[in-house]
Amino acid sequence: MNWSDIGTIAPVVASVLVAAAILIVDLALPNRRQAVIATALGGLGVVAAVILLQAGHAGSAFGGAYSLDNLTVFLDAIFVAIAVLTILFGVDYIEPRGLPIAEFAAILVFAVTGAMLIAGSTDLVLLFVALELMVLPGYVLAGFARRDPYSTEGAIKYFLLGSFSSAILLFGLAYVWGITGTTRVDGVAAALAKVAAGGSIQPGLAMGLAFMSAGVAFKMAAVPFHYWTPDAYQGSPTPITAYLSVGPKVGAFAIALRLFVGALGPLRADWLPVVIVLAAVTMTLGNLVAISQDNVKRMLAYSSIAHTGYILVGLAAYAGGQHSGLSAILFYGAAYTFMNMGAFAVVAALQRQPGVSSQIATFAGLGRRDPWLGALMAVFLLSLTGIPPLAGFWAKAYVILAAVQAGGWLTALAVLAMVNAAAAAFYYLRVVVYMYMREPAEELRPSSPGLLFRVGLGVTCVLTVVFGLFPAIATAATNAAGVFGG
Amino acid sequence: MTYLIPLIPLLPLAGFVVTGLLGRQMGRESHQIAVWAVAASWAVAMVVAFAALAHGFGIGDGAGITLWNWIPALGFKAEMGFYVDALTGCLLIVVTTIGMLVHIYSIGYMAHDPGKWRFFAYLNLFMFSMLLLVLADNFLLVFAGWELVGLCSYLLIGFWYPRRSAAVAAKKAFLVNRIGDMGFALAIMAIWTQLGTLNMQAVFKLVEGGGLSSTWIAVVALLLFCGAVGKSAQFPLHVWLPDAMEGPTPVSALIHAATMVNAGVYLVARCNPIFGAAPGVMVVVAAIGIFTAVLAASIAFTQTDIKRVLAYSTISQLGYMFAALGVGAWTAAIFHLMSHGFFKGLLFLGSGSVIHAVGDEQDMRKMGGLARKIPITYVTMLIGSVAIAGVPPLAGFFSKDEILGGAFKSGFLWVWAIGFVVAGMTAFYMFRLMGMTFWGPSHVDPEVEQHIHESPTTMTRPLILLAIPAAALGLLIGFPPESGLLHQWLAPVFEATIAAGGRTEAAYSFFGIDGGLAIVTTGLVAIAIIAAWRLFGVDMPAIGLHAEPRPDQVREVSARRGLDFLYRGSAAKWWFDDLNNLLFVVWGGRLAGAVWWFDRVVIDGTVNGVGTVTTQAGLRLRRVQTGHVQNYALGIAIGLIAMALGYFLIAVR
Amino acid sequence: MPIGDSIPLIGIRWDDVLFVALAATLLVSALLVVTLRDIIRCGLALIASFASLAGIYVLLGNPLVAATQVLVYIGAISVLVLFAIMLTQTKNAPARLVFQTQTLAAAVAAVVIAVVITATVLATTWPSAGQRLWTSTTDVAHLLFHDYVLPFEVVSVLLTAAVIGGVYLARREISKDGENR
Amino acid sequence: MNLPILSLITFTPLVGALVLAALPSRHEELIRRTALGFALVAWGLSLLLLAAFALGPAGFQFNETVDWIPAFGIQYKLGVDGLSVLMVVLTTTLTWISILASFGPIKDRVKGYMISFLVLEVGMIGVFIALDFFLFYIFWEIVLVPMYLIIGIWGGSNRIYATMKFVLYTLVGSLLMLVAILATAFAFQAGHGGSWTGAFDYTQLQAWSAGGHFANDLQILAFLALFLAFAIKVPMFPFHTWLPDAHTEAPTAGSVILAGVLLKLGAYGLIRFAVPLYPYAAHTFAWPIIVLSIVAIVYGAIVSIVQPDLKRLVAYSSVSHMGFVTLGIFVFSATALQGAVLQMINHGLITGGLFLLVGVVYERTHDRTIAKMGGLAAAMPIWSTVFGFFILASAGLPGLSGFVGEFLVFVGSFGVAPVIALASIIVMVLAATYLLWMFQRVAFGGLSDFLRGLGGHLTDMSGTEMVTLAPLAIGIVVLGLFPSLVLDLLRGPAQSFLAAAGVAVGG
Amino acid sequence: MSGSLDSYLVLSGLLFAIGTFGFLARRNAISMLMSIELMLNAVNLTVVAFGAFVPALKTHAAVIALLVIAVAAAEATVGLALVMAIYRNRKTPLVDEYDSMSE
Repeated sequence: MNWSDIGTIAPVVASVLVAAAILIVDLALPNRRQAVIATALGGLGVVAAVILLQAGHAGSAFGGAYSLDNLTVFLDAIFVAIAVLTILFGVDYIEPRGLPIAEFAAILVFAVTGAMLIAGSTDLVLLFVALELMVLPGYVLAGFARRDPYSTEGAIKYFLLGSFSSAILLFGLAYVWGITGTTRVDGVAAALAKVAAGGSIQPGLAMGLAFMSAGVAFKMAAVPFHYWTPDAYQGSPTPITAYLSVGPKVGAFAIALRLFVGALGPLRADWLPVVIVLAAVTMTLGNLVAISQDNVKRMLAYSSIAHTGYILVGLAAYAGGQHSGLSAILFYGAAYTFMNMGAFAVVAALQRQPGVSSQIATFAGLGRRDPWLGALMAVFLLSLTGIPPLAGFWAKAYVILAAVQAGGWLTALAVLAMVNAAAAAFYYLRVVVYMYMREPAEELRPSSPGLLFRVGLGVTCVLTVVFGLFPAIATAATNAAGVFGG
Repeated sequence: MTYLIPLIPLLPLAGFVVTGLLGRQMGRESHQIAVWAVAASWAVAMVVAFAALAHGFGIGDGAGITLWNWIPALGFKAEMGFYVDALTGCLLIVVTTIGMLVHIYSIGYMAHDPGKWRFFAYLNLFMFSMLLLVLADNFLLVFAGWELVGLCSYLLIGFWYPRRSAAVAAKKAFLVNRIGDMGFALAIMAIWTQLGTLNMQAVFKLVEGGGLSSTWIAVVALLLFCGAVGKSAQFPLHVWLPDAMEGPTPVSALIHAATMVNAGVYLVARCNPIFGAAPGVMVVVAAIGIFTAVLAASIAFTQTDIKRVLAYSTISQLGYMFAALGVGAWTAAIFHLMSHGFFKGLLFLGSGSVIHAVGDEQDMRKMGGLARKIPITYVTMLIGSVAIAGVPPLAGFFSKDEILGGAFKSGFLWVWAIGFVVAGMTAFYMFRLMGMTFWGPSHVDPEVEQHIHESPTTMTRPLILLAIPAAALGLLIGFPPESGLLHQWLAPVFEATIAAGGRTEAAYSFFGIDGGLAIVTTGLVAIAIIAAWRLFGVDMPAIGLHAEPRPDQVREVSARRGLDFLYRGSAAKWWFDDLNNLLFVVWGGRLAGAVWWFDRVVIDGTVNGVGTVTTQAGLRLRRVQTGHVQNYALGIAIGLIAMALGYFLIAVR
Repeated sequence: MPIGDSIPLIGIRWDDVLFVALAATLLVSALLVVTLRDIIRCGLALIASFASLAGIYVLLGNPLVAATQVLVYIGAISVLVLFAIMLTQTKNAPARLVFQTQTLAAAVAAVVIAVVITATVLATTWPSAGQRLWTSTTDVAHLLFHDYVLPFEVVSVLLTAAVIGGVYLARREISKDGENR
Repeated sequence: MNLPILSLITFTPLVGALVLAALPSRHEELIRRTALGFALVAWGLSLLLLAAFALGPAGFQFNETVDWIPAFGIQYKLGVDGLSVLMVVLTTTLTWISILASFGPIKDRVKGYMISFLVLEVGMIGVFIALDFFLFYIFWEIVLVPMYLIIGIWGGSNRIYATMKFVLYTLVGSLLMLVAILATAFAFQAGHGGSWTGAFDYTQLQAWSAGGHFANDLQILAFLALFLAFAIKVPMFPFHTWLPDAHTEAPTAGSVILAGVLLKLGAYGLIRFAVPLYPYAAHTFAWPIIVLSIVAIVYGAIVSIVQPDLKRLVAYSSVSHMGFVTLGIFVFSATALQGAVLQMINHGLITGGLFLLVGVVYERTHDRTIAKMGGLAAAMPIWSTVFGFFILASAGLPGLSGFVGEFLVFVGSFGVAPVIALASIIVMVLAATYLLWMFQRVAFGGLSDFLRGLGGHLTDMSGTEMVTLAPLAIGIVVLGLFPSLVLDLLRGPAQSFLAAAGVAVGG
Repeated sequence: MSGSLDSYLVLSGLLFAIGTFGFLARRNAISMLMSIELMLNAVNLTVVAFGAFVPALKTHAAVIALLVIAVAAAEATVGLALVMAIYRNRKTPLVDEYDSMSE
């Protein structure tokens, strides 16, 4: 360890320091929420600046356990954005419910620190530990409304199943480690390249892959490892749901990139069929069940499962030999982050006053009652549907392009994805129907979210549109994916 | 002269536009522009027509003018152009003359109708359309006129639209016409694809030059004939014409007797080079024509509506014309077309005058004894009846005689035989009509009886004017037989076809076969007239004829064994309307209903079914989410095992 | 007097005896953990299984891990678990409260997993040295603070975060966050 | 002229939408007039385009090209040929007419309505002028949203079902089309050594296709996907059932645009993309499509006969009429293709007019049930006359534009195989049947009890309503007498279409 | 027997399976937590066993095992805190009664 190592992991360090600073400020200035918020946002700003300073640089630290490259920067930027947005959306929601801002912010920043570490991890052990750092605070956040039975129930389910899957993942890691003899990603890849050249893989390695795949699939919320998602999403305080729907998901895909692409890339022909099946089942089931939901949060939870399926198409395309699948994953992750957080944020805005449910009936007449909120929600939902020229459209387009390029079964998968997207339009547009084409059952007051909240909504909306009109972010995604050669 | 041609149709068109746009504002004077437009058109038409006849314009050497390239598509061309030859000239005379007279007649007839402006606008539009049809130099333009006259017919039959029967009849007329038009349209397509031009003269040249295989000639001829059958109300598309009598009577006279219904005859005559080259089709034309003639005449026997009798008579006479065309007696067909146009126009206008007089009553059973009360009408109608019956020396005699003679001499003995019978039938039912209407005791409603009066002069003058050609046309242009003026006029149009047919007819011999036939026919006509007198009465003190009608005898004859079936069939119009109703309205409606059911239940049901299946699948699948964390865990464990097995499968691959 | 490698007369190696004994204890106590009705006894059985596992670590020549096992698992985690049991006042409960309705399915799944793992292990050729290697503590320390310094630091952050979160969740507090979702 | 006139036309309505968004929603009259103003400006610009369009040269004019996403060679590329120009003018014309026709009927949420309409116009124009496959797709999808809102918010009682059906149905097709577009671009890229340059560029794709470089199975699959998308939009039998629902529930102006322009998008897509890019597949599937077209022509007409609702009847008649368009495209004859395009325009004018007229009655009666009508000829003479005119135009009366289009399709297909014309010409009778029967029931006879009950509300057409119909009627007459106005513009597109489809051009 | 990697791996596999069974079968949240600890111990046993028999992994195994133990401790902390929190709301540690969000 030396200073250059610290410099390489500077964003992570900065992030940890931000979490500490939040707690210290809270201790020093109790009941001064503005100070806490300022610290959190300011700190995250610094983290963002650090990340941007790192852009274009490359290097590795700690003997190759952590590597700074375009992928790291790209993902770090997304994670910081997620953190900032969650805080922007969270304050307005957490406050009226008498929950502490400082703990919320600090735990969130810890979780994001974990996610950022995943982004740069090139070591299996670090990857696992970073994963735990990401998900453990996540359990706490899910149960953050600790007096609320729904919140704690969702949290304990999330926790139990999450720990279970962590054990499974770890078991798989142990086997892969035992067979390849190293924890370094490049070492694993080199060892597996020999195995792959040998033609057949050992049963032990196969089992390790299976357990690992199951563990990662759980974190992504891929079917049939998705069960925690609806309950945890529905139970959590809505801004935290927004975080949970993107943070751990993008994190899980970061693992997939570092682990399955970086370490297990040589065996990709072997895990291709698994990913294809996972993708197909995931998007289909997610969409089918989402159609029958009457609770918007739960509907969005299932929709997030479906989106996992779409992203997996990108992974499958990579496994099928198309490198562009990776940039598609990254673009999808970024686009999905903003549109999905935006959608949840609108739900959160409606639920600003405690006691408002997230049932779809709440949205009836929103377009008239609260035109701006309605319009924003419509934009997010249309983007999630994949209507151009919004971000979600390009996300799908890139994934599909990659799949089509890979050809064969992947083309069929692409077609299935599109059929699914059409079916998904039903439930997304159903919300629009409620907002614009139905009259409210009972008159609700327009919720006037605070400035921070509005800034957050504005940012997500602008990004959703800008990604759509000028999908230049695709270049960044391509650069980031360039880490894996090609 | 050529620059005058476009004026002929354009004047009525202008009249239509002006009357259509401003007629409502013109109030009582709304007929002025329309009538003057037609009068002007008539004047121009006369100049053009007689010029054409005088020059003897025939195939390919007529006067033509092209206005603009109407449809200049890739691989298709149709021009907006007119062409005048002798045949056109004959038609122009009939159309514009009768048209003008009907316009004048309508001034009085429609004087009190609030929709008078509309009526005159429609009439003008009809004149335009009919003239377009006659003058067009290419098939597509003929078709345009063809459809437009159908439209005008529709508009005018349905003129009194609040009356449901009028609306239904109008629609029926249009639809039945359209069935024939399909054939016409297909013929045009066939001509274009085979010959690459639609210009009629060019087509005829090509056909004569052997540019079309005999199969295609037959197909084209048959398809064209389909169109003619529809427009000229030939079997089996004759059903619309009787219903068309729902329109105002001037319309019946103009459109449904004198002009539009002749369009089919005109078309076949115009296309004589094509038909002449398709002898098989000619037989079909003759057969359909003569069958229609006897069929319609048989129905006319028993109808009680004065206009319907005339309508069936029209159908029957048109059948004659087709029979003439079919046997190759082209000129005779046109001759009959012209004479029939005048006398049938006269008869219709006369019947309109009668109807006018008896308070819009059309049922002949509620008339009778009108001869003295409306003398001008009576006399002119009597002239018309005598003419149509074929009594020499009136117009009908000459034209009919030529047809029958032509059939006989060209070997179509069966056509002649049936035509001969029909001649008798015609005389019978016409005098039945005269008897029931004008002679015998009055059956008019006493209320109405007091108000019976002769029509105004605007109505009677046209009657008189029409009676003149009805009486004299035969002598004027048809004498001497088979070499009269008309024959000279039309020779350039038909001579090539006749020559190509290889039949050189023997010269007309009055003291030979021709005279014999004429005498036989005249004899039969006389017998028929006398029979009608016996049954339905006559009252002509001027020539000392008087007989009381004998309704008992009518009943007795019609109830006689063997005849009762014929009587019932005739009265029921041989059940054609019922058959059509069953086929098209009942079964067709059911078919459409069934198709709609298919659309809603099967096609849309499938669409909605996909949605339902999706939703139901979602509802089933969501039950997996039990809320019990161990269930979830078990699901994960099963997933794990499945995944492990999957990897093993891949590993051992 | 040094003890021989194997039991006199029978010739079974002491190691094997120890292994079998420890493995048996481990499995039995683990089974007890998942099957006993009284959850306090489960906790105690858990301690037993941790202890026997520590023994196996020693047998595997890794006393450092064994020591940590004892300190962390027995000393900390088990105590935490027992505390939690006390705090949630779980008493000896009837069987239906102990086991899920899906116990049978769970057992089948567990057996399948066991079979899969066992079969896999036996079917795989491991890059094994064929003999146990002894791990030196200094090497471990060296490695930990060189190659694994980052994970080590991350674990410390993780523990911090876990403690903060744990304290927040477990802290007693009156608040009004009734939710309606 | 270096003016980017195509972009100007396309984005004038967008500017209008933004201006409207900035206006306070209570100034409804101002909003209406502003919307109309922008639509008229777009219309004027499109007429300018029509005037400036050079008849002679083949290929595209007024091209604008800007790199958009260079990584994939996606461009903002616009250009027009005769076909596009016609469609653009049709779109701009119908849009302002629709907006004007909405002045009275739309009283609720006027601002949102007008914004939707202007955005819709952007999408529609964009589809017709995009020369980048991807850009085309984007405009294609943009059209969807405002129409969804227009039907869903301002529609009738069953509007939600109708609008969801419309959107989902369309999306299924269009999303599969996206796959096909990407596959095509990829095939192009793979054939160019991995360079994405021009992979979405229409002219380059077309040239590549003309070289026979697209593999047959790619063609088959891509064509099927595109065909599905376009067939749903047209809509072709058996993908048509969304149309009656959408038409019935949409507000009048929505129906006008739906029939007038949206259905043309599908036909345009077939002509512009599906056939020229995948000629092998187009030929492979030509006969099945021809059969489907004939079925649509006859079937739509038969079903129209028994429709109880005026709008539904006109909707089904659209299925029949659009059958001519697809028929004209897939017989691969210059005559038929020109007829098909003419038919597209005619259908826009005629059916648009019919929907406006039905809307006029609906405004007064709030009902569209044919059985409840009767005797309107006496009560609303002007309306009845105009209605009759449009009905006759719809029935294909010569002298009016409907005739020329249908006839050219007939002639063209007769030249290919007489049996096609034979099978489809029966519609001459069927169309007359359903139209005249409908007209008879609505306009003729005595005034029905239902209408009598309305009393003084049953006024004849207003001046505004006549203004909306006048351009359509004039267009119908002018195109009926001088179809050369359109046909000359189509000479080039028809020739290049057939060249691309691999058929020798005659005449 | 004790000198073979296989026996340790099989042992750890059995332990893992027992843990899985406990996790799937028990109703009490704390029992489930204990089952997870068993599973994590199984992983550790695997790791240490590899370390003891594969020369290249010798020292690494101990480090990994130590880190896993620490992670397990962190998990236990959060888990037990969550159990406390939900117990306060629901007054029961039986997780299958936490089903207010079933479909």
